[in-house]
Amino acid sequence: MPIMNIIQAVNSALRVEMEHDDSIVILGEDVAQFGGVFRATQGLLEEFGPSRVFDTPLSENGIVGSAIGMAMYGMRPIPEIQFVDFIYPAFDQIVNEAAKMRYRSGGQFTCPMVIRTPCGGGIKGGHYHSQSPESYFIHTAGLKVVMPSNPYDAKGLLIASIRDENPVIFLEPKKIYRAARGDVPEGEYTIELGKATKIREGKDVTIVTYGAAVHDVLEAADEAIDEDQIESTIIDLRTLSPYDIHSILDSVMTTGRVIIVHEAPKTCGFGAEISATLNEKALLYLKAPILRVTGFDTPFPYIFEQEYLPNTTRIRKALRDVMDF
Amino acid sequence: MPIMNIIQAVNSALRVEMEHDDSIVILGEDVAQFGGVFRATQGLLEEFGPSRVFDTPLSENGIVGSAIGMAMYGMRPIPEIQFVDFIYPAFDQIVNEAAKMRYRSGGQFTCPMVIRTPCGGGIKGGHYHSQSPESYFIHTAGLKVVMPSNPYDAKGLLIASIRDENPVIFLEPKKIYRAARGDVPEGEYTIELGKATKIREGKDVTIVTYGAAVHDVLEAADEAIDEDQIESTIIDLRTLSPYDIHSILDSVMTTGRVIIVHEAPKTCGFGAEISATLNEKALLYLKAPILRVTGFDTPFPYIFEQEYLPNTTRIRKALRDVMDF
Amino acid sequence: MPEEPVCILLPDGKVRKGNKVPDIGSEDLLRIYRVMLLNRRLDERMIKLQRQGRIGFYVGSVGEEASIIGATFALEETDWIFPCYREVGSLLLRGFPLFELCCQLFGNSQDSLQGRQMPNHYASSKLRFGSISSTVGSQIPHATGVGLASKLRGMEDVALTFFGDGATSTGDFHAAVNFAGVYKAQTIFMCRNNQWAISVPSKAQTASESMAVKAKAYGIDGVQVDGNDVFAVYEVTKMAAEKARQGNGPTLIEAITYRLGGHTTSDDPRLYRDDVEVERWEKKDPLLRFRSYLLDTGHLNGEADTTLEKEIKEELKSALDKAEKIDPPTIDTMFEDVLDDTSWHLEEQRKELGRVLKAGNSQQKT
Amino acid sequence: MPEEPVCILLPDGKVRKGNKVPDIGSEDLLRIYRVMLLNRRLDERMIKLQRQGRIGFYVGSVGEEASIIGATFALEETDWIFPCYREVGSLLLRGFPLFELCCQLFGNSQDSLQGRQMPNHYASSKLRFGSISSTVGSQIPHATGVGLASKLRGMEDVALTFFGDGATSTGDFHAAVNFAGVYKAQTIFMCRNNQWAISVPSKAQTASESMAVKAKAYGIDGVQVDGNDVFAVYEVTKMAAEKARQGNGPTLIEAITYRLGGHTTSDDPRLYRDDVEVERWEKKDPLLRFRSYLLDTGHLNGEADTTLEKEIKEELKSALDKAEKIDPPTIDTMFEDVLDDTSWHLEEQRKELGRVLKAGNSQQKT
Ligand SMILES: Cc1ncc(C[n+]2csc(CCOP(=O)(O)OP(=O)(O)O)c2C)c(N)n1
Ligand SMILES: Cc1ncc(C[n+]2csc(CCOP(=O)(O)OP(=O)(O)O)c2C)c(N)n1
Ligand SMILES: [Mg+2]
Ligand SMILES: [Mg+2]
Repeated sequence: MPIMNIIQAVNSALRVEMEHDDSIVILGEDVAQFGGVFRATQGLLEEFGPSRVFDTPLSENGIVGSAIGMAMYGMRPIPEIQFVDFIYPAFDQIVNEAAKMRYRSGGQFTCPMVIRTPCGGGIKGGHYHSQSPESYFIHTAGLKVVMPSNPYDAKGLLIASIRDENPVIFLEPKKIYRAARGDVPEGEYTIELGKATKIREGKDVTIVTYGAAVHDVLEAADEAIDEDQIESTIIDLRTLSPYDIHSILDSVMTTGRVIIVHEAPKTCGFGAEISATLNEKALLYLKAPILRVTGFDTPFPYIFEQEYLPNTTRIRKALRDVMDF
Repeated sequence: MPIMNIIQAVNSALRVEMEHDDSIVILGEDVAQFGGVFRATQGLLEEFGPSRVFDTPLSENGIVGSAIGMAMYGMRPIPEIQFVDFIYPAFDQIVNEAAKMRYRSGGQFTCPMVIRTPCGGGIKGGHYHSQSPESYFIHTAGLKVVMPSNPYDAKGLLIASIRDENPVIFLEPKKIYRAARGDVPEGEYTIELGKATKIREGKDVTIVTYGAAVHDVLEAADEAIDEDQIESTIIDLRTLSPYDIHSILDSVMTTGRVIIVHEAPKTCGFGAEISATLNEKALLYLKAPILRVTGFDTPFPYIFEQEYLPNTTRIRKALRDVMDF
Repeated sequence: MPEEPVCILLPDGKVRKGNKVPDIGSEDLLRIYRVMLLNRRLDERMIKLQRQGRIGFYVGSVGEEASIIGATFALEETDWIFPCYREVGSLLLRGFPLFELCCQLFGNSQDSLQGRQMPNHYASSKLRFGSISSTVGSQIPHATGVGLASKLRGMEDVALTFFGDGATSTGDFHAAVNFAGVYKAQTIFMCRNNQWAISVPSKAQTASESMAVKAKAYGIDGVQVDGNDVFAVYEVTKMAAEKARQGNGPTLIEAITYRLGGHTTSDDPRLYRDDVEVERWEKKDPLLRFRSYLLDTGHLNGEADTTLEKEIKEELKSALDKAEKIDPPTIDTMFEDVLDDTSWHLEEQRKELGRVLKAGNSQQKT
Repeated sequence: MPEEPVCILLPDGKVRKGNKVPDIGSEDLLRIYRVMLLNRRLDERMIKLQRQGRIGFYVGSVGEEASIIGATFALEETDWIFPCYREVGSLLLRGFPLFELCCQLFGNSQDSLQGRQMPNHYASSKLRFGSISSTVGSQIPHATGVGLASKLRGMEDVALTFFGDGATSTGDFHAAVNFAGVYKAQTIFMCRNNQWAISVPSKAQTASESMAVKAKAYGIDGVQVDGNDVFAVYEVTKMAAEKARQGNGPTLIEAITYRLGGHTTSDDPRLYRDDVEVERWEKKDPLLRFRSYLLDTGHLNGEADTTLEKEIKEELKSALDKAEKIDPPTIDTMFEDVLDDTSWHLEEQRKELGRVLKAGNSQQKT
């Protein structure tokens, strides 16, 4: 099995799906000739031609809005938003149009499409090349929201998203675009949306996380075993909406201790929802407060990126805090 | 003291501030000649003239974007978004520009302005005249978010918002625009942003709420006293960001039982943040799970508006559930 | 772009010198007239109904029927329409049953939208009539998408989108027309310039000479047409449709018309506009204009017209009476169609509400 | 709109037949030249620095100096500038200290932005130079707002905004120019059409004949100018500024120029464009063009030019060396300026991070 990074896995997913489904088109800024500023669509123009892969004018509402029309017509558009930080001009088309199309038309019209977009910090991108706005989309009924943490999941989740009948916001953690590498099958396979994966089993604490933070969590959890004698269960959610509450609950009922780790700002971030839901469903199992290790409630800073992100030091401190409580 | 409804209180706040601060301008769709589709700016054109009160083309990003420029120039624009459901075309200008202007310029540029906009259900407005998107803005660092529940607060909070140095999203619950009436002083007064108000004192449950829901909470709480022998403390947050955690904590530490009531959808709604924060800060005081009585995770429906909204029946059930736990 | 807006029928129903009427058979002429009349009577009736509180809200199109129905008639039935909220005439011309229409207005269990949307927010995939959103301009890029998809797939389908003068100020208009210009999408942009965006006159909407001239910003053709002349609207739209079908690119049409009624039933136009202006436009009424033409040319006579009025009255009454009796949808429908499959949290919320409703009535006093 | 773009200096630095150069004194001519040269050398130096990993990122303006500096010179120092991310030349002309500029690139404690933003995202309220956002087009409505506010307050201030050809496709461009047209805002819209939006050529950005013609959609004046001719840019901008100041409305200027370098240091233009095209434009280099003119006309001689180069080299070196030694901001600055006052949650977060940092180093390996 070839080793791929996330960029290559995304590219491979797009290629295998486009081969057997000619209703798929890729559109966005710099996706064709240039192959995307992160090269995720590299080679697709050459392979599938300009009627399947094309550049757009610089307008996110135009990209998503026309993709909605194409989807209504029966195609499967895969618009790319160059950085999720620039998705807001399309916010109305996403939350008021794509997300509500099926509901408001009584199921007569749907818009199956996958909005692919790089997210998160780690590349010294400052305010506008680092954001993690998943919470806006999780709060919006009618969307699915996905964020992989490794190449294998990236390909399987992207194929599943393309085949899904709903609009999917597919967030690609750019920090690990190339850093995360692993075996990825050449051919097609899917990872069911809505299912988390348990990537470590440990008796003391349940760590709920997703995206690039998974790698920091793994590192922190490993250090915590030796240095703090804390054994963690790590749950990589993979799909953020609708998310896999059952996997979380099963683990929390055994550990009774939870920390939630994400890059997005704390206040009204996704961690708040998970914590509130666990409070509703598992209060009596909790041996300590549920702690959130997240980005801070500031714009994403340039120089202090490492301090801003939920790094291993902060994760380990949270692990100690829930244990010592 | 005259009796006013919320529309009149808003109008009065705008008038008294415009009288002593000539840097204030009001702009938006139908705000001038027409006085706003809810009549909130009625008479202001006549009183202050077309250079202080003017209609705009139909473009929310134009309204907010040009207001940002005016604010940078030293004016105090008060843009109106006709319904908050239509604020998304301005989402980028709000979250990427207004909210980050002070931070990204090291405090060299600021944009003090108040974006006034009607929100919430109750007028049979369906998907696009009923939304409660406060959570999007609470999750965005650099904004203040305010929602009054009565005419007195509406005027005092609006004047405080106008005098505030930060961009403020001022959400006006249209359902009670006219239904909520009360004594309102003619002249100027402010209600400090960030301070909640306790509108009922009761030993059993703490109810945290804001906006139009306050009235349903009051009604439900009154019924609960007689019919279920449940006594509630009711906290009307008034400012949603930054919110008054201390008032909530003080009460929760005595009651140990909490329900949070808002119209916005449940998942990643503001209730989640409050619940998660209480979990962090007051877990050992909790005698029952924190329950959220909120809108459902669907687009806002037309026919089932009453069932969708957090109505008295649902609130009373939640009260019984936290007591019976 | 011609200096003068294209016009064939003068306000008095006479054919303008040097122009000939499009060759449309008598049957079709009467069909168009019937739908225009039905549209008018439907609006009048529903505005009454709203006043009586029997429906919650209504958007009329009085005075704009020619621009809506003329443009729709110029399309193939298989072409797509992306409406604003004022184009019920398109639905009627395409044969949307009055009964279903009334069910939407009441939001009952026979409404294909399950009562989820406000009155007038129709949708019909069968008739290729898009799902109406209240958000001004938001449908315009969808028409670009369909016009582009059709082209990419080598199809002949054309997409026409209706929008108002106010909508030309939106970012969605700008993006949609620009994309269509770049890709030569099979799309027609039909701007109903009815002179007002609620209380904002079109002169205050933009400083451009016209709405049609905005086409230059996108390198496409722009044309002005008398929007109260059903023949002129038909001709101009027909040409645009053929051009698009042949892959020769999109057209921006500005139909100059007037909103004779209020913006919606929530509006009171006397607060911002002058009756004199309204009276001036009433003289250009597209329905009367077309009727005079039909009477002059013998396609219609007074008697046939009276029968038609009677028929329409009865159709309306029976559709209304039937629709008004129908039960609301079941509460569970509120939780359906959010996604294609329901997920655990919606299932929980559905059950929670079910329990509450069993426990007692959920009516909330305000 | 003239058929031909306005041009005064030909590529070889000779004055175009029938044109006269604007009357700008020798001192000012040399000041303009000095800043153009500084801009060029700064870019070259910083791109090297980025390759060495000493700064994280850099955006150059090689080839576009005339459009940026010529336009800025045509304004009053009190006029406002709303830049895209390529207009460091405006800052330099207005006297922004090189040292401060380098501090921004390093994001150190002497950076007035406290290292919060990426390199090149300058801001200077003192110089009325707006705060740079990466979001394309987002600054354009701010210029409309200032141009409108200035007018409403009876002031003479003009706002000029720079943006690229790609930005004309944004909803913010559409709204900003439309509003400015409606209100006759004291605003100048300066489109640097450098032919590329990263890899997308301007021909694929829009089907319109030009960017200048888009002015028609807003009822304002549009003009094309040779963006590599500092005199032509100056003249056209000067006229637009006077017109705006007198309350005669906004102007859309399309400066036809070319991005000779990569989009940013993250870009590799050879992946999408042809060296031949680049070479063609190198022959029109605005800096060489202006230098030839100055040499021909005796405002400059070879010797003086060499000294100037030496000076600039040293200025750059000393500014860089000094800035590079300066410490980063204190971590607490990360939590400041979110709002004017800090609230409890930010205070908690600041303390939490403080404890963690005390506990150990927070460097995170990836
Ligand atoms: C984005 C957006 N902003 C504001 C509104 C409120 N609104 C509803 S209709 C309307 C005026 C629309 O005017 P126009 O586009 O000319 O269409 P018309 O109603 O005249 O047919 C406004 C401002 C809205 N629905 N959507
Ligand atoms: C709204 C938005 N979308 C996408 C991007 C990514 N991006 C950065 S620069 C750029 C091209 C801009 O081209 P142009 O406007 O011509 O300016 P130039 O760089 O050529 O000066 C793009 C697509 C962005 N910064 N903002
Ligand atoms: Mg109109
Ligand atoms: Mg460019």
